[in-house]
Amino acid sequence: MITAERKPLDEIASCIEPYNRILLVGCNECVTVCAAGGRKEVAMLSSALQMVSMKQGKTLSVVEMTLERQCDPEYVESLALHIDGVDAVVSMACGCGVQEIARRFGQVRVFPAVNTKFMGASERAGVWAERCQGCGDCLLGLTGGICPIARCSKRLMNGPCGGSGDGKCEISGEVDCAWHLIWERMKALGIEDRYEEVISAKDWRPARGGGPRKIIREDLQ
Amino acid sequence: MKANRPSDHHAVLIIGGGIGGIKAALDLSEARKDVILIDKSPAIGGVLTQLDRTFPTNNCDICTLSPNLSAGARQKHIDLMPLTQLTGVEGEAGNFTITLTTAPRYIDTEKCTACGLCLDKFPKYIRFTPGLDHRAPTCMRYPRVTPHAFSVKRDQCSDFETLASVCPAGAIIQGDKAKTRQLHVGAIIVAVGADVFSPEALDNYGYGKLPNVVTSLEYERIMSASGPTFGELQRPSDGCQPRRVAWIQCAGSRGQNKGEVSYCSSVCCMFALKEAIVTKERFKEDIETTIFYMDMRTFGKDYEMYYQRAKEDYHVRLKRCRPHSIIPADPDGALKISYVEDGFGTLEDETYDMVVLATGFRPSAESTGLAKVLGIELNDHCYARTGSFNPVATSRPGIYACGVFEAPKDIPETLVQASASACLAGKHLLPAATADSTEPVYPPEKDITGELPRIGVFVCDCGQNISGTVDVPDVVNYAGLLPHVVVSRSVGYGCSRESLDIIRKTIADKKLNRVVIGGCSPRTHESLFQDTLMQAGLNKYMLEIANIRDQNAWVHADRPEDATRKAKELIRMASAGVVESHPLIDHILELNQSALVIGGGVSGMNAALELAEQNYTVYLAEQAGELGGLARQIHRTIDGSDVPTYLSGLMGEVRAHKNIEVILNAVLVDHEGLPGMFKTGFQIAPQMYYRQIEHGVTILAVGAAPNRVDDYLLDKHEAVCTQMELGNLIHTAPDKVSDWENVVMIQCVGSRTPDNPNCSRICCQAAIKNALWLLDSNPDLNIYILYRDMRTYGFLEDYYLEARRRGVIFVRYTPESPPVVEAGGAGVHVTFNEPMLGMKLMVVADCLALSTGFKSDDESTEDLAKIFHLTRTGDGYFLEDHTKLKPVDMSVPGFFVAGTAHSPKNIGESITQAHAAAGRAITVLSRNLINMGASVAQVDKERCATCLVCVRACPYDVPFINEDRYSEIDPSKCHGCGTCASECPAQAIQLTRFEDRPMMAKLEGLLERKL
Amino acid sequence: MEEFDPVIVAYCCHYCAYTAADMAGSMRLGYPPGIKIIRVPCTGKVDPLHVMRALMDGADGVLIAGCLKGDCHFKNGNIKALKRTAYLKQWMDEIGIESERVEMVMMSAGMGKQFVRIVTDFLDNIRLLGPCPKNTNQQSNRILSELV
Amino acid sequence: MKTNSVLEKIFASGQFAVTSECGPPRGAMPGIVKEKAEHLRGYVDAVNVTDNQTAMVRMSSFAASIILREMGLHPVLQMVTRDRNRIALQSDLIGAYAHDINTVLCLSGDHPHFGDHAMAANVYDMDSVQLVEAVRNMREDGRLQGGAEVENLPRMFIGAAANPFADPFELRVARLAKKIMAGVDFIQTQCIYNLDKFERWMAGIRDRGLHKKVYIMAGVTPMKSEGMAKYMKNKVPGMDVPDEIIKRMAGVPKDKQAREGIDISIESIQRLKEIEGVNGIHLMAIEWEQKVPEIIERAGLYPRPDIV
Amino acid sequence: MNLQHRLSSGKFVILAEMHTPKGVDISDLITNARGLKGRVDAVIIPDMDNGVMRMSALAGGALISREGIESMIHIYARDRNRLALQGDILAAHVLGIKNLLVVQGEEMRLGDHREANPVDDMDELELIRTVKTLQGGKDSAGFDLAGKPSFGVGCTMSLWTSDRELDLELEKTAGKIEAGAQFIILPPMFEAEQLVAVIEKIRGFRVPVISTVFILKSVGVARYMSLKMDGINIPEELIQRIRKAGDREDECLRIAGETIAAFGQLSQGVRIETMGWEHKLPIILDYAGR
Repeated sequence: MITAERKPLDEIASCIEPYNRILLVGCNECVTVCAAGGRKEVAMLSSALQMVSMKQGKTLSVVEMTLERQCDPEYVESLALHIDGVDAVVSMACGCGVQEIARRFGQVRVFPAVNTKFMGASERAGVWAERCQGCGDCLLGLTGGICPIARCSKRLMNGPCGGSGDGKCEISGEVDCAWHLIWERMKALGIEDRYEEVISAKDWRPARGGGPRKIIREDLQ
Repeated sequence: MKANRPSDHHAVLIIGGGIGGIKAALDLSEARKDVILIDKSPAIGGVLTQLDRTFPTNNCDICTLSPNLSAGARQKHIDLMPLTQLTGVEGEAGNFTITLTTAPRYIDTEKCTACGLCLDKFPKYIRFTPGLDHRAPTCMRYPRVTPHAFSVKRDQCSDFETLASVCPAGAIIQGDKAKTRQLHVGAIIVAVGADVFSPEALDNYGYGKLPNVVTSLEYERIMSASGPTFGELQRPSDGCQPRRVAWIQCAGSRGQNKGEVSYCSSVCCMFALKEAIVTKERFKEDIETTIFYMDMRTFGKDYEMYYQRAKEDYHVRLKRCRPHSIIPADPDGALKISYVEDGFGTLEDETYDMVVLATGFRPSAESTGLAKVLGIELNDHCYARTGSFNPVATSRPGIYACGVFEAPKDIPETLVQASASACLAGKHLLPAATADSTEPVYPPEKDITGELPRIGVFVCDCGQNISGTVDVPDVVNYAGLLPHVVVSRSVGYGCSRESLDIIRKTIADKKLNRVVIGGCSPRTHESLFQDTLMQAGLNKYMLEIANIRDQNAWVHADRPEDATRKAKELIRMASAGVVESHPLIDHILELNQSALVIGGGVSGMNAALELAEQNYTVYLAEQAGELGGLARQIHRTIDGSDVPTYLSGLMGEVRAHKNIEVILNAVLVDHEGLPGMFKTGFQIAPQMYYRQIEHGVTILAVGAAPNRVDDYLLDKHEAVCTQMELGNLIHTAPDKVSDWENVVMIQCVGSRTPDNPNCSRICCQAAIKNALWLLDSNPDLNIYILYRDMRTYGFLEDYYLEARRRGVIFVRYTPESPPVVEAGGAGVHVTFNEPMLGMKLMVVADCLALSTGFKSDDESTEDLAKIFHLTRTGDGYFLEDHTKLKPVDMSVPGFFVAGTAHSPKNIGESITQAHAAAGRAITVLSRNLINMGASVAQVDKERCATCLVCVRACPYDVPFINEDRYSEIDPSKCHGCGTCASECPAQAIQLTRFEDRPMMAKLEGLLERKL
Repeated sequence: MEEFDPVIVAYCCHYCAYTAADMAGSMRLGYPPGIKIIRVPCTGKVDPLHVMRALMDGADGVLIAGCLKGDCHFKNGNIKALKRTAYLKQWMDEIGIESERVEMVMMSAGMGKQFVRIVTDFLDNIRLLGPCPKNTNQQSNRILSELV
Repeated sequence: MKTNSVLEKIFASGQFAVTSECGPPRGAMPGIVKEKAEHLRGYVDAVNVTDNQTAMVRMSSFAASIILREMGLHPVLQMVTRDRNRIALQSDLIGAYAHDINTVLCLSGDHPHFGDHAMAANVYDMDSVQLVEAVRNMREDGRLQGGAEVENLPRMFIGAAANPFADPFELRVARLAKKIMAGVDFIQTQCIYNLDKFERWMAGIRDRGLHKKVYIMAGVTPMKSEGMAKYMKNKVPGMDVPDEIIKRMAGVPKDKQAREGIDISIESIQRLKEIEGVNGIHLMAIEWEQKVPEIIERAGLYPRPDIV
Repeated sequence: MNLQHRLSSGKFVILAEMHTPKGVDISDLITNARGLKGRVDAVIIPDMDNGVMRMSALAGGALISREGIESMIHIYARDRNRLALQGDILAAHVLGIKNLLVVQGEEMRLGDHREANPVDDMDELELIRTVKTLQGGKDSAGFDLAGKPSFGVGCTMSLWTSDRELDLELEKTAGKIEAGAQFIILPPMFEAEQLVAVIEKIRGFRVPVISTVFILKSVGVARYMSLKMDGINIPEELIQRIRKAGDREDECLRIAGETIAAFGQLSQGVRIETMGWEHKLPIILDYAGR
């Protein structure tokens, strides 16, 4: 899932400062699940922005909507009915959603209300952690199912650096050493010997070599 | 009223429609047993209907009683027969044949609408006179009467035709005749109460001659909003507000003179304190209140604290003496009281504007006759004779007595006895009789789909309770202007039957689909109004109650304008909220029909046995290794009954009963679940294995601990012991006792102290019991009882008198100068003030017995309270749900308290409460289903993002992601806390009754955003 | 100038604070009329949004009153509410509204006196803070559409 | 001989090698480089030049190495993969070799988190093992990492670091084996204070015969004070300072602590010399270059062999 | 690494006790056990502990083993004669149960089948010897077995209330070690000092000593045990600590966790007796820092 985090309120507020009527759009997919841009957060942000304007003696009208997905044009299309009456759009979806709205409605300013963070999993209620960097060439099969690219602070592919201690990364005691986890997993799987195989320098082209990536399925077009 | 009863065979007859009879009837009907409730009067309600406010919360009783009456009259299982008397009983327990005679009413209660036309035209002919002559309180009936109909005074009526023609409903029946019926019942409960003593017989107080001498009940009426002066305090002679009021206690009780009775009426001390406090509350410094008393008998739960509040917070003056006489002080009506204050010896005079005589109870004139008809014995005071170990059982099996008919007592004790007698009476009914019972039937619910909201607003004035502060007409007018409000009106006491009828009719007439009540707390009255909605064919959740009494009028009494404005806001909020209501269905679950009784003492065993007898499975958990509890250390009661024999019989019955499982050495560790489906975990010693018990209800009978003090050389000198230890000694070492010359007893040791502020209730009787017992074996013994107030309430006063007669010396001491005890060889030297002689005395005592009473075991009750989420009083006893009206129910539904876990009690009282707890438990257990209410979380599958927040947030692990890939919440498992709803990031979950829309609408209504 | 009379919305748990409020009534203990009580089944039900909307719609302070720790009728709803209150205070800080305008308090059903003291203190504190910025636009500009 | 590296020659001759370190300054001050290096002349066989150590910007390792080479000293060029992608790394290597720099130490580098440019992107196009492999491939196959054949590619003597103390300990030998597999010639270890644990590591290495496949230089850093000892123990990731060392440092007065630190390092060196498979020491006298001669002398490692 | 191996190589072990159901619903047992996978070294299954009839430990142990968790079952001779015992022991081996804990059966009168007839065909010592004999390939009558079972065999020590009783208990334990018990499990204790003192006394036995942490679940239980149970020492501060806690249940779990951590420093292993709160074991282990 893509995770995101709400931007500081004053950043959002200053974006929309010149406007009196905004369309605030949430997304019912990833950002709902990570509690950053679902219906509840839309309503919270809407209230907060209105209160900020009240403080400034202004009146801000907010049209709240939450789309099933902001990254699909068909869903975004449903905003067409409302776009004319508003001065600006604030999207609480990930960067994809913001861009999709901007693409469709070129005539109005679109602002992001969240910072899109990473592809992650929820560790437990209220905690999400990065798990994948979308490198385009998955090597999890070599590392016991734990990704060193996403989870090692140095993206080391051949084992831990010398700085880890007690299974934690040198960066912070809150961060697990990915290679420690990989090693433990390898032991559990009885494939310790595979560790000593050198993973050669990675071909990063699938990640960012060819500009924005695309997946095309001819059969579905 | 119940019509077409298929069979009366297995009903219980209840005689007397006072609070005791009503409570017994309600309990039995809740337990789905049939009841015939008769009262000789045209209406039920008894003495309570005349009280203004009751202690210790100073609530108005009308408010608390009305729901019971309204519900009582409507219960399917209750056949209410006013103007009816019992004229014959034959047969035996389980199969009595009774003869009932109903006097003619001359008015058809089914037709009469109480429009009042007949009363207007012929006030003399008609009973039900809300005009209320305050001098004749016993013939008054409060205005919201059940049954809601007039009756004709035939002997006064000379022109029946004309009278009958007045009635538009044709309800007046000239030829009405007395009817006699024979019916079959399984058991009989007598709850006829007693009369209130009329002090005309006392010539020294001038009652009946001096207009400003009134009885406490009359004073109550004067203060009552529904009374003759509409709540204005006016003295009868000239209608002026008095500045000095005196109460004289024990008027007609505890006396030997003409017209007096020797026993104590038990309730008068609290009655006087309450009246003095209420008076001070209303008039503060404008009035002075003085109570003349002999002993202040505040022995009930937390009553001592109430007494202290009267003294300290309200500055009620207290004079310990029995005034000699009342004579007129001036022609305007002032009164002079002459008295000799205890300990001073000089005659004093004081002048008052008004004097209130605290008159007690007298056995009613009908008692003797009734007892004859019933074939039951009365005691020397003409009250019902009952057993020491079963204070509600009369001498004839199957016939029970409760309330003041058994002995003078207050409301909570009456209710405890009522529940107890209901429990015991229920035993005589065949189980078959309850099996086919039906629940109340309501008309089919109207489909309101697609209708626009049509709201009816009904505002209670609650006597003066609301209207005294809030401008009700203003609020009503305002509410009428709110959106969607079709009708807005005031309804007096909204919870009275009359008002409920109005509400029901209005719903029909105005085609309302939503109702707002402005009244008291929904906590207490919601179900009543919901019932009314259902009767009107509306879903019960189309209701909002604005709490304009408890949370407005009562707390803003000093700011009427603000209170009126707030009442408008609260009603606006409720009406905005109710617009968003929609019909809901309650969720019903199966109930576990077994009980857990915690505590294997006398209370616990009695509760267990009663439940087992009525075929419920009982788990009796006791922490000790044996049953019996504190009673193992008691050998006899004050009336000489043999405790060990009783106890061993009881233990044998409990152990042998097939429906009881006794679990000894059981230590409570955890608890979960809902009423009807609890799970409680114990660790069982000595191996400490864990056992979880599933049960439907819980009765807490953990008792209290005998108090022990570090004072008066207790545990330091062998001559010093507690009363309980003295009892043991008399029993086990009679030789030793017979050698003694002097015994001293000190009362209130470790009770009524800052540390343990309440009265331990049982110590005065225990001291007298031991004193009499000592004198039996050693008649020459000198016994000194050093006391603060002798609290031998009710008939215990007989033993107090006997002790005095047999030479026990009673000497009063004050906490400021307590007795001094020093070691002196084999005995102790006790030095104390003798107030009559005004000098110090020293007694060389062979034995010093300390009345140490009870103290709750703070640590263990706290532990239980934590585990069960129950509330305790400041001194560590369990707090009942309502001190007056629900004395054995606890604040958590499904929990009941019995015995000394509730407050100090003697064995008989503990047993009664145990029976009451069992009876209350049966009201739950007899149902086989539990209503979980309609508050459940519901998922909008279109919105659900399957984020698992609800799955993780639910404290009961109810939500799950189903095969259709959205979160599903099983309504039968949902506890309705709403945590998932407030955490759902997709706003896909709504807690019914508390959805976003009504919650937001309420906010908007309250804060006037849309108006 | 007219003295400022704060309006407080108090979300009270049915099992404790609401009962305590009733008890304050039966004990006739007065408190400022600005306290407006809304009953909830558990403070765990108090939605952060409802608190925000209360402030937005004109309340000067919001009190969330739940059971004592360990006493929650639903295990831990009160603890959740406590965390949520901290979260709301962060919002308040960001909006630029005094975070003291939202507080969570805990009490048992028997604490009528404490209820009065707590709400009175809270209201006094809000009085010192002055009015919460109110929406001057009487036309509702709330959710205008929620179509999808 | 694979290379012209002086280190390789010393190892090959079976002699005990000694290297030390020179951290380039934070400023374009060649004089400081020279001054620091001058302390070391004659006492060490080669000088490591650190690459933006602790992720702080300094004069480039490449440039400082040239200065040293011009002084007639033998620099070991440290290269971290943190700041440059594989294109820059290879180009710098070629450049260095053009300046007669023939020894390289391949490192991943401290995380920017610890430095003065925490906001910098950490490149990590390759990790240290992959860099070792790339340098080896240049030397052995004459190919750049992308596969292109290029003439006269650098013939570098390839070093890498090893930390015998980092967790998980059981992985430490395997980690070395992996670096050997990738093509490393020599290893410099993390500073050693816990000699027992180091010996256990060495035993593991010998068990697998790895000491025959790579030269191992044991890292030694003299402590200046008790405070430094504590700091190293608690704050420096991957460092193992036993309590006895701290106690020993604390056991002497403040003004004698520097001396005690030097004594400890000399005792360590003497013990390290005796361990089978240890081929030299790498003395990291951080900002304390002037003490190097004394330590080398007292440890009996002076004079240095004369190898050209 | 299996339990025997860990014990013999001096590694710390954690054992959790789990009761079989009184009935056939094994869902709680399985769910609770799964929650412990990888967190404890073995699960101990008592056999009709306290004379309360339950599903047999043999079946319980087999279920636990099937979940991939090492199990240890109680054996004693109150309910079975030597034939049944030996048969069950052989079965245990076949069903994958790796450890036996030889205990003394509780008296029948304390349980829920007071009328049952106690068998008591052997005492603890004889039972340990019999296990030994079986492991050697013969039954107690001396007949050959087809295949030899193997087990880790432990014994327990009972509570003592005086130094004299302790000495007797030590003497008995010494006999059990001599008979072949490979480790000792101590009765529950609540104070480190007490544990230290006992461990000092049994150091000479040269077998691993496992202490027991008993979960106090409420103030009531703590008070009851401290007042009424001889030999149990619960410090007053501990009781007060629970009393003062806002969430008493959580505090009890926290105390258990802390005790496990503390006892872990003093003994080679800890047995956790949760007595019905098995579902709370993960939390307890969290608090123990395991």
